[in-house]
Amino acid sequence: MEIVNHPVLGELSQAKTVTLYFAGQPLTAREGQTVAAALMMNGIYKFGKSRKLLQARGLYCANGRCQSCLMTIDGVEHIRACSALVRDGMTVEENTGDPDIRRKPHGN
Amino acid sequence: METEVLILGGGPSGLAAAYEVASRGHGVMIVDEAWALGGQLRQQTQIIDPIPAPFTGLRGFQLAETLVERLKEFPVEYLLKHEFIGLFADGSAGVSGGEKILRISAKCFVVATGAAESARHFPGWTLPGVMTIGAAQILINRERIYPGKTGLVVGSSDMALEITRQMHDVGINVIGVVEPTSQILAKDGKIVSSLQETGIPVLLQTEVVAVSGSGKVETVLLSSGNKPGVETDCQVDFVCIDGGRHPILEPFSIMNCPLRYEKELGGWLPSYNGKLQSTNSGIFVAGQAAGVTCQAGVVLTGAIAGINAVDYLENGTAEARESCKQVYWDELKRIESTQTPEVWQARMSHMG
Amino acid sequence: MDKSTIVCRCEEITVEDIASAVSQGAETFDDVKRLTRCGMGLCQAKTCRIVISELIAEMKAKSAADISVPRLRMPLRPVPIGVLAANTASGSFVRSTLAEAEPDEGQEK
Amino acid sequence: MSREYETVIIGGGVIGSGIAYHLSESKSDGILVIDKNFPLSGSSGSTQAWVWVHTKTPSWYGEFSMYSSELYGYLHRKIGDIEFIRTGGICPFFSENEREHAKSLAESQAQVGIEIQVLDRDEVLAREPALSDKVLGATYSRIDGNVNPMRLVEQYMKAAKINGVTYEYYNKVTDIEKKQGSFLVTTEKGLFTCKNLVLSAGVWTHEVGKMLGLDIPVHPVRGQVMITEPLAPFMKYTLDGLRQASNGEVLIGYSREEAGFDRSTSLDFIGSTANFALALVPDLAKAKIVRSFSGLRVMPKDEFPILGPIPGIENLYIAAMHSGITLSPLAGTLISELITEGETSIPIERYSITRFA
Repeated sequence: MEIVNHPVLGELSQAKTVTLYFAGQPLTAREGQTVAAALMMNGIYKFGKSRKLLQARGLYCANGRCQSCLMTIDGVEHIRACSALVRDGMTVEENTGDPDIRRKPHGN
Repeated sequence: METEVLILGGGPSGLAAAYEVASRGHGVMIVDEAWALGGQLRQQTQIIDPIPAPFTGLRGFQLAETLVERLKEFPVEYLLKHEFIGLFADGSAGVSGGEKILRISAKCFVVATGAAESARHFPGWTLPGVMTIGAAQILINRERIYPGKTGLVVGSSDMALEITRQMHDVGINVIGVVEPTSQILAKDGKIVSSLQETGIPVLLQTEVVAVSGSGKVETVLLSSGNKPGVETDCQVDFVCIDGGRHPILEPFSIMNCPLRYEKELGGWLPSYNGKLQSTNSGIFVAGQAAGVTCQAGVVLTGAIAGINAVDYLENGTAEARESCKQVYWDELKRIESTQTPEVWQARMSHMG
Repeated sequence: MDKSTIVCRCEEITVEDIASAVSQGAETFDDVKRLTRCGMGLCQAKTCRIVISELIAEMKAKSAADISVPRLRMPLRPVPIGVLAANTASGSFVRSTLAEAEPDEGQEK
Repeated sequence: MSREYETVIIGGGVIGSGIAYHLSESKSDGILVIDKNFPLSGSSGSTQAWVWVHTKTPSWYGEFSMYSSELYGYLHRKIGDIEFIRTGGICPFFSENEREHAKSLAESQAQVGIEIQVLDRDEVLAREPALSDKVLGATYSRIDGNVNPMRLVEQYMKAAKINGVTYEYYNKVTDIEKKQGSFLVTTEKGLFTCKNLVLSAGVWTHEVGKMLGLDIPVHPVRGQVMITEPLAPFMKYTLDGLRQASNGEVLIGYSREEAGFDRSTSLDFIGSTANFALALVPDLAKAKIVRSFSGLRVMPKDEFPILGPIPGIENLYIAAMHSGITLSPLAGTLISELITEGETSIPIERYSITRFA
């Protein structure tokens, strides 16, 4: 949920909205927001699974250091949702495991 | 790429250092991994107090804007969204904006990379919905979203109580601040009384036994030292961890700057002398990287490091610069030794 | 404290794992890291350094000042190899072991 | 007050701990390992940890390496999981000259029983699809593999301790004297006496040897390695220069630099190693490097192991070698044979320190 009226920062300005697709579902986000914030604003807190125990993970430090908020963004695995800004049409998927770097045989 | 002074970190100390260098006619480049300047001030909505005269009465984000604004008349170069990733063998810095490695050679560095939040561990602290107190502040003031509706704060530093008050002010139900020790850690009486006005209780000698929930925080189990054996269940949808802050060390490690431990400055930090110069002579230290302190300390150490960098470039000092430094040092002493005397003492002993 | 509590989030290393390394004689963060992999994951100890150093200090009945900082290495953030390789004109100073091999010429066995 | 031991081993890395473990299997009492830090803080903890045979030349050295590699098959059953995998080793080549070189290597190694196939381009790409299609061919041998060096040293230590071996960590040897048939080993934490003394201090063996008036020709060579984040499994073999570990990380690089005891890393190294990685496995472009490390590799003057008794000082033994991971089970077996039986099951005269006299 958005904080529309902020006691210090005032009313939220009418920023442009963008649509991003989380697991195929369209979500509305505000331009200038990070992917992590956009998801949380839409009630999504779980961003992926831990690699060993497969436990739910989400935003922790919001500062690019902890690597807890990794997600697959526009098909690229292990992007920090706290540091990536939303773009219209962006696709976002949960992080489900180690990146698979194979393209086609022999890398060409 | 080339510059005279390369400043790592575009927060308040880096910006203050840049001003001192640029206003004296030397080249400066600022590298920051964020997409905006201002560092952690960007999400701070409280009035920064104490702070040196030109900045009196400004809120954190306004202070950031002011520090950025006054650099506009100088040809400062900025590399935003660029991460400092290491050093080449010849001492030039490698930074990356995600496409390639840029090589920047500089005559000297000001490392103003700030502090990071320390963690606290309890069962369930990895669950979505458990975040650092600083993350919660970013969400409410920068991202303008609620981290949750009902939350709990673990830890009672000045920063934690300040942000708890801000969460309350935007309409979040903070059910309490939990502090495992027997006293509130915050040192600023104004911050403590500001929290007390809200009626949010600070639960001393209380620990988090566990946080649980299905895929997200739902319940916190607390135990109080006052009532051994009794555990209290609280329904919350987020938990903030305040473990204090510590200087970020990675840049110093790879720059071969020896480290020393000073508890009151946030633990391990680079050794530096009275010029805020690390043992590696071309590297100056500023802001929280030079010891966790108040915002005034951050800005002032940045300014002092900046002037010292100029001395370094010019192979000696000048009277005007000396007296300017003296003013900053006096100010730093006045503020730190009244606000946080232990920080000032630790800084003096650290500089040797 | 629950012994199964995670302390290193990236590698999911628990209090118990740290205790086991300490009981084997490990004294520093780096010692414990090599035995448990704590701090070796994606964040490179940025999140767990303080927590684990304090745990080791407590287990060894030492002060936090006695637990030295683990070796922090480049790159300071995860960087794709494609990015690291771009812009590097120099070739590689990795020599193949095949090139180094010197087969016998019948004079010796 | 001195503490008495039958055997003192100086250095608890993969060689010292390997010797301690093997010796403790036959003689359980009176073994002490002294390490100036904690094992794995030196060379043993910063290596790609190949168990590597097929390009080791001359063939007598290949044969020696092969025997050690064969012992790995038993070792993990004895000391517990060390993540040893005989993946097979591939050395790709990119020129016709190298193909000829590969063929003569295959011929000469065959004489000692090391089977090497020289694969052509299609064969090697069929085996390891991750390889660049610019490859012309490769040597391949089933015998090579890799191990987790941290697990290896940890399991050696655990097994040795169960057998009664004592470890002294963070204790530096400051002086050694031989008196009336005993070694007096002075350390920062006290005096130890022993009948047998083993020098297995890796790159620091030269320094330790000086305490006995010896000039042991061993020096450090810097080896830097960089590591990716864990990746979904995509590589099967140990490639010459890079391998994917069982947890998914890819370890890249095989630098050899004369840098004394300086263990720093630099972006120059990281950049050139990145070039190397892409030339070999182009898919790695997307893989993120999370860290690099730098180790001091042990380098005897002529690059071959220095192993065996040291003539002139009775009951003094040395085990200092490059490729300590590959050679550790064999070095451990041979030194413990020397100490317990006075002779070894295979000849080791070739590796005597006397060759430098």
